[in-house]
Amino acid sequence: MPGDDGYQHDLLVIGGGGAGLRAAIAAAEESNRLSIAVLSKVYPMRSHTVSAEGGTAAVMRENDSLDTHAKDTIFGSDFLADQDVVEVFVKEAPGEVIRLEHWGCPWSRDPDGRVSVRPFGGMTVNRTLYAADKTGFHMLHALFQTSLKYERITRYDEWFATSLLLEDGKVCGVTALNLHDGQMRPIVAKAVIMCTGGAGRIFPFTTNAAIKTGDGMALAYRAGVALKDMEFVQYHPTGLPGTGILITEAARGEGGHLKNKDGYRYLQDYGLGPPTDTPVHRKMELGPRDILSRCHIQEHQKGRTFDGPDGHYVHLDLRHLGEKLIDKNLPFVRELARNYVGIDPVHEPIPVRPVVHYMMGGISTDITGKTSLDGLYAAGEAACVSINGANRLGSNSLTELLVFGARAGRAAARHALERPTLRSNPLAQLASDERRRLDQRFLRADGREKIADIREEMQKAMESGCGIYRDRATMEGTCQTLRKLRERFAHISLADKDAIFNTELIAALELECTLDVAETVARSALAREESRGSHTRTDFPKRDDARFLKHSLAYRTPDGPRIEYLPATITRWPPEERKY
Amino acid sequence: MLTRKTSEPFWWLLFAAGGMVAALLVPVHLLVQGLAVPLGWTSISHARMLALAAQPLVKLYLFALIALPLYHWAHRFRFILEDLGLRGLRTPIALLSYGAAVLGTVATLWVLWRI
Amino acid sequence: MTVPRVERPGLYYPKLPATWWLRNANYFRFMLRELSSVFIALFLVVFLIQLHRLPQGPGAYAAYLETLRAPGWIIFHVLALAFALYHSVTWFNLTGVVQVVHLGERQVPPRLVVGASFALWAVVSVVLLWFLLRG
Amino acid sequence: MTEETMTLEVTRYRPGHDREPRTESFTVPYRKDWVVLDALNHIKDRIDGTLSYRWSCRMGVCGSCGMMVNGVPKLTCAAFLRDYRPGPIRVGPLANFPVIRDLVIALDDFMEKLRRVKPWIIRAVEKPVADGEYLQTPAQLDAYKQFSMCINCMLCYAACPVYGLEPAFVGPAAIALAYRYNLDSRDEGYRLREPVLSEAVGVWECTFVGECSVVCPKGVDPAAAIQRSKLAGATDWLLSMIMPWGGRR
Ligand SMILES: Cc1cc2nc3c(=O)[nH]c(=O)nc-3n(C[C@H](O)[C@H](O)[C@H](O)COP(=O)(O)OP(=O)(O)OC[C@H]3O[C@@H](n4cnc5c(N)ncnc54)[C@H](O)[C@@H]3O)c2cc1C
Ligand code: SF4
Ligand code: F3S
Ligand code: FES
Repeated sequence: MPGDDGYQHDLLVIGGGGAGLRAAIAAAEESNRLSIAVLSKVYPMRSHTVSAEGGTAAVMRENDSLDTHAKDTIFGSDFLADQDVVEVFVKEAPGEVIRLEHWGCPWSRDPDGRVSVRPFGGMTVNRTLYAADKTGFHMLHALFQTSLKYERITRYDEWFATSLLLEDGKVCGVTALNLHDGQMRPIVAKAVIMCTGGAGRIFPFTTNAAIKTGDGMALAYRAGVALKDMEFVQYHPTGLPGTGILITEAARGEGGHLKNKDGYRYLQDYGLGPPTDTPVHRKMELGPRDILSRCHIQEHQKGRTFDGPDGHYVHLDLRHLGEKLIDKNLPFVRELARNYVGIDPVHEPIPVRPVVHYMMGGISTDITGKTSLDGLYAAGEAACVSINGANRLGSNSLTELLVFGARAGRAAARHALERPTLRSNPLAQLASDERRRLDQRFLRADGREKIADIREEMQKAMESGCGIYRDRATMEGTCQTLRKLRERFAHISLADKDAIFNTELIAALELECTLDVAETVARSALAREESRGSHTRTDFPKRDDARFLKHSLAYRTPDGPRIEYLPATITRWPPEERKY
Repeated sequence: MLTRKTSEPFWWLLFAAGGMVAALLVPVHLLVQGLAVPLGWTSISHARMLALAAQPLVKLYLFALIALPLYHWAHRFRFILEDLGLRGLRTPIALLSYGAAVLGTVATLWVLWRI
Repeated sequence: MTVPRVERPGLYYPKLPATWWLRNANYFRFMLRELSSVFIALFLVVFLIQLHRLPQGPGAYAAYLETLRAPGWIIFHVLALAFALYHSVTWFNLTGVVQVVHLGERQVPPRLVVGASFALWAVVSVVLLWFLLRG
Repeated sequence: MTEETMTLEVTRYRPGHDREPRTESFTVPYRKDWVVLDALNHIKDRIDGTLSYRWSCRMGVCGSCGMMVNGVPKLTCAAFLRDYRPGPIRVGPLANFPVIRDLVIALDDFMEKLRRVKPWIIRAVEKPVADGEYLQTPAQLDAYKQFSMCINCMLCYAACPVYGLEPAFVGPAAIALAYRYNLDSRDEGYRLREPVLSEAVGVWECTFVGECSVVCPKGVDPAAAIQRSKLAGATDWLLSMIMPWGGRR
C-alpha cells in the first residue's frame, strides 16, 4: 500500500471482479512503465463473478463459426446489439478463453485433452466452455491469482469509491473510503476504468450478491456519462424460491426439464416445442431466458404452477440425468439444492421460478471501453458496450468481461501513457470536501428514515413496475415512488457513527447508488413504447423497429433522468422476426 | 545445527518410518510380551528367546522395531510440547526429544550387540 | 524459529490458551493420538530392558518376567495396548490420505489404500503371532 | 399468535472503545429456512445498525461470511438456524485472526502468504495463445481439481491451533493452493514454490491436527495437501542425499 506520498497511479481500476482484473492484467502487459491500481469494496476473490456457474461462450470447434456465434448473439439481443461490436467480440473471444486456460483456469476437458463445450440457451452450437458448474469461481480465482504475479499492480482491498474526481472535464481519479480506518482519500490516476458490476439489488428477488448495487453506474451517471439501455433487465427462469439462488442454465443444457404442476413440459405450448428427450439447441428448455421467464408467468396465470410460501414455482427435473452425470457436471447444483431447499435433485425435482439476474444496460462505452468522459473507461456488467442488446444470451457475459475488460485495459493504458502527470494537491481538497459531504449527510444528521425501509420500498416498486411484464400506469407509479424515496433518503439516519469498518455507512452509500440506477431503469422503460427482448409491455406488445431500433441513453438532470436515443449499428444481419 | 530445510525432512522420514513400524508391529508384541506372557496365557522359554535373539536377521528386526518408533515418539513429543504453547523453548525441546531418541538408538545397539 | 508478529493498534489479537485441545472432541482425539507415541516408546524401553536381561541368564530373565506380573505393570500394558491400537488405526487411516497411489493415470481412491493397509496389518499381525507362539 | 424466536449471542468489539470483545444478545424471529446470516441481517436492518460483518453471495461461494458458530468455524450463509435449535447460538469472529471490529477479521496476513506461494502457472517457455490450449486429460484435471476448489474463506485457519500459536505459519489454504499448482500438468514451478513451502514456517510446522479439513466447506482437504507436500519434500531431500547431482523434476 502506498505511503504518505499520496495515492497516485497511472491507471486505476475500480472493481476486482472478472472485468477489473482482466483490465488490470491487460494494462500491465501493455506497458511495464505503468503504475496500476485495483480498488475494490470487497477482496477481489469475493467479487460477484465468483457466483457465475454455467460457462463462457467462444467458438472453439470446427462445427462452429464466428458468424454463427455473432448471429446467435444478435438474434438473442432482439437486434439491439451493435453488430460491429458483436463481430469484434466473437473474434476475440477464443483467444481470451485460451489465455485464461494458459493462466490455469481448470476448464472441464474432453477425453482427448481439449477443453469441453456444452449447449446453452439461445446458442445454435455447443460453444460454452465450463469448469463443472463453478465457471465464474474458477475464472475469478485464476485471474486473481495470476494478477498476484504482477508487482506493478497495487491493490486497495476494501476501499469504497464514492465519487469520480474531475478537473477541466477530465477524470483524474476517485475519492474512496478505506473501510479499515474510515479515512476518505483521493486516489489520483490518469485513467479510471469502471468495472463495478451490475445492479440486481435494485430488485427484491435476485440471483445477485449483496454487493451488486450499481455503484459504478451511479458514479459515472453523476459525472455526466449516459447510462445506456437500462430498461433491459434479464430474468433468469430458474432461481430457487425464497433466496433467489441461481440454478444454472447448464442444468437445462445437460438435459433438465421444466415441468408445471401436472408434470407437463409446458414450454411446448408456447411455440418452443416439440419436446425431445435429448436437448435440442434453442428449443424447449434451451430457449432464451426472456422467453422462458414469460412462459412461466403465463403458466402461472393459467393456474398451472405450484404455490409455495415464497410464491409460485415450477419444477426443474434432473432425475433422468442420473447421479453420475449430475455429480460430474452439476455438483454445485446438487449442493445448492440440498442446502437451500432440502432437495436432492437426483431423487426429486427442484422448485424454481424466474428471478432478476443481469443488467443488459450500463455505462455507455465505445468499442474500446471508452466513455464520453475523457479518461473514463468501463467494462463488464457495469458497462454497456452493446453486445447484449435487449437480452443477453447465457454465457456471453463472462466472455464479455474478458474481451472488453482486456480492451478497456489496453485503451486506458495507452491513454495514461500519453497524458502528463497530474498534481494531486487540489484533489486532496476535493477529498476532504467529499468527506464533509458524507459526514453532514449521514453521520451528523438526525433524520428518522431507516436504510432498510427505503431499500425495501424501492425494491417493491421496481418489482411491480419493472418486472417481467410492464405497462405505463404501474411504471409511472414506480417513477413517482422512486422520486419520493429520494426525498426520504435525504433524511436518513445512521446508528453507526464510528470510522472503522462502518458497514452501515457503506449500506447508505450503496442505497444512494441503487436509487439513481433504479430511476434510470424505470424512466428508460417507461419511454420505450414497444416490446423487445426482456422488455415486455402489455400496452405495446409488438417490437417497433421504426421507432425503437435504437439504444436509450439516460442522462442525469436534477429532476431525474432525461432519455435520449442512439441508433443501433446494423451491419450484416438485418432485423427479422425473432422466433425460436 | 542443520538448517530447518534440511533437518526437518530427515526427522520427518524417521518419524514416518517409526510410525509405520509401530502401527504394524507393536500391538502384537505388546499383547504377547506385555499381557499374554505375564498373565500366563502362554510362555516363551529363555532358551528359545536367546536363540532367536542371537540370529543376525532377528537382531536387525529388533533394532528396527525398537529404534525407529523412538524417533516417532521424539517427533510427536516435541510437537505436543510446542502445541501446548511452549513455543519459546523450541530449540531445547527439539534437542531433548531427538537427543533422547538417539540415546535410545545407541542403547539398543549396545544391548543387541551383547546378546 | 518463532517469527514475532507486528501488532497493529486498534486490532484485537486473540490468544490461544494452552488448553485449546479441550475445546472440541477432534482436538482431544488428536492429543490422544499424539500421546500414544509416549506409551509405545515406554513399552519399547521395557522390551529393551527385557532383551538386556536375556544374556544375564535364565534367573535374571525370570525375575524380570516376575516383576511384569505386578498389577501396576499389567495396567500399564493394558493402557499401552489400547494406545497402540489407537495409533495403528489412526495411522492407517491417515496414510491413506497422505500416500497417493496411482494405477496408470488414475488415482486409487484413498478408501482402497486405507483398506489395503488394514489388510496388511492383519496379515503381519497373524504371521507375527504365529511366529511368537510357535513353540 | 406468538412468533417463534431464537437468541443469538454475538461477539462485539468496537475498536477504540472496547479493550476486549464482549457479548451481546439479540432475539430474532425463527424461520425454518433462515441461515445465521439471515439472522444477522435481521439484526442489522431492524435492531442494531452498528453490527459489522462481511457477506456477499449468500450461496457459499464468495467466502466472505466465515464466523465461529457455537465455537466452530462456519460459513454463516450455509449454517441453518434449524440445526441449532433451541439455541442460543453463539456467533463470533473467526478464531486465530486479529479482529478489526465485531465479526470482521483482518486477513491481510493470508493475502500476503498467498502471494508468496506463487499461485499461478509458471512455465519455462510460455505457449503462444495462437497455438491453442494446453492439452490436459480429465485424469490430469482430476489430479489437482479438488485443491482448486478453495474459496479462501479462512475457516481452516480458524480451526488450526498451530496457526493460532504461530501466526507466521503459511497455513492450510495457502499450502493447498501451492500444491494445486504443483500438481497441475501445465505447471513447471515446483522448484520455485518449494523454498516457501519448506521454509521455517512452511509445511513442517503442521502437526497434522487435521481439523482444517474437517471444517473446510468445499472439501479441499488442505491437511492432505500439506502431508503430501511433506512427503514430496522429504523424498526430494532423500534423493538429493543419494544422488547429490540432482533430485526429481
Ligand atoms: C448467479 C449468477 C450466475 C451467473 N452465471 C453466468 C454464466 O454462467 N455465464 C455468464 O456468462 N455469465 C453469468 N453471470 C453473469 C456474470 O457473472 C456477471 O455479469 C459478471 O460476473 C460481472 O462481472 P464484473 O467483473 O463486471 O463485476 P463483478 O464481478 O460484480 O465485480 C464488481 C467489482 O466491483 C467492485 N465494486 C463495486 N462497487 C464498488 C465501489 N463503489 N467501490 C469499489 N469497488 C466497487 C466490487 O467490489 C467487485 O470487485 C451470472 C451471474 C449471476 C448473478
Ligand atoms: S481450504 Fe477450505 S476452509 Fe480453507 S480457505 Fe479454502 S475453502 Fe476455506
Ligand atoms: S489443522 Fe493445522 S496442524 Fe496441519 S493438518 Fe490442518 S494445518
Ligand atoms: S456470503 Fe458468500 S460464502 Fe457466505
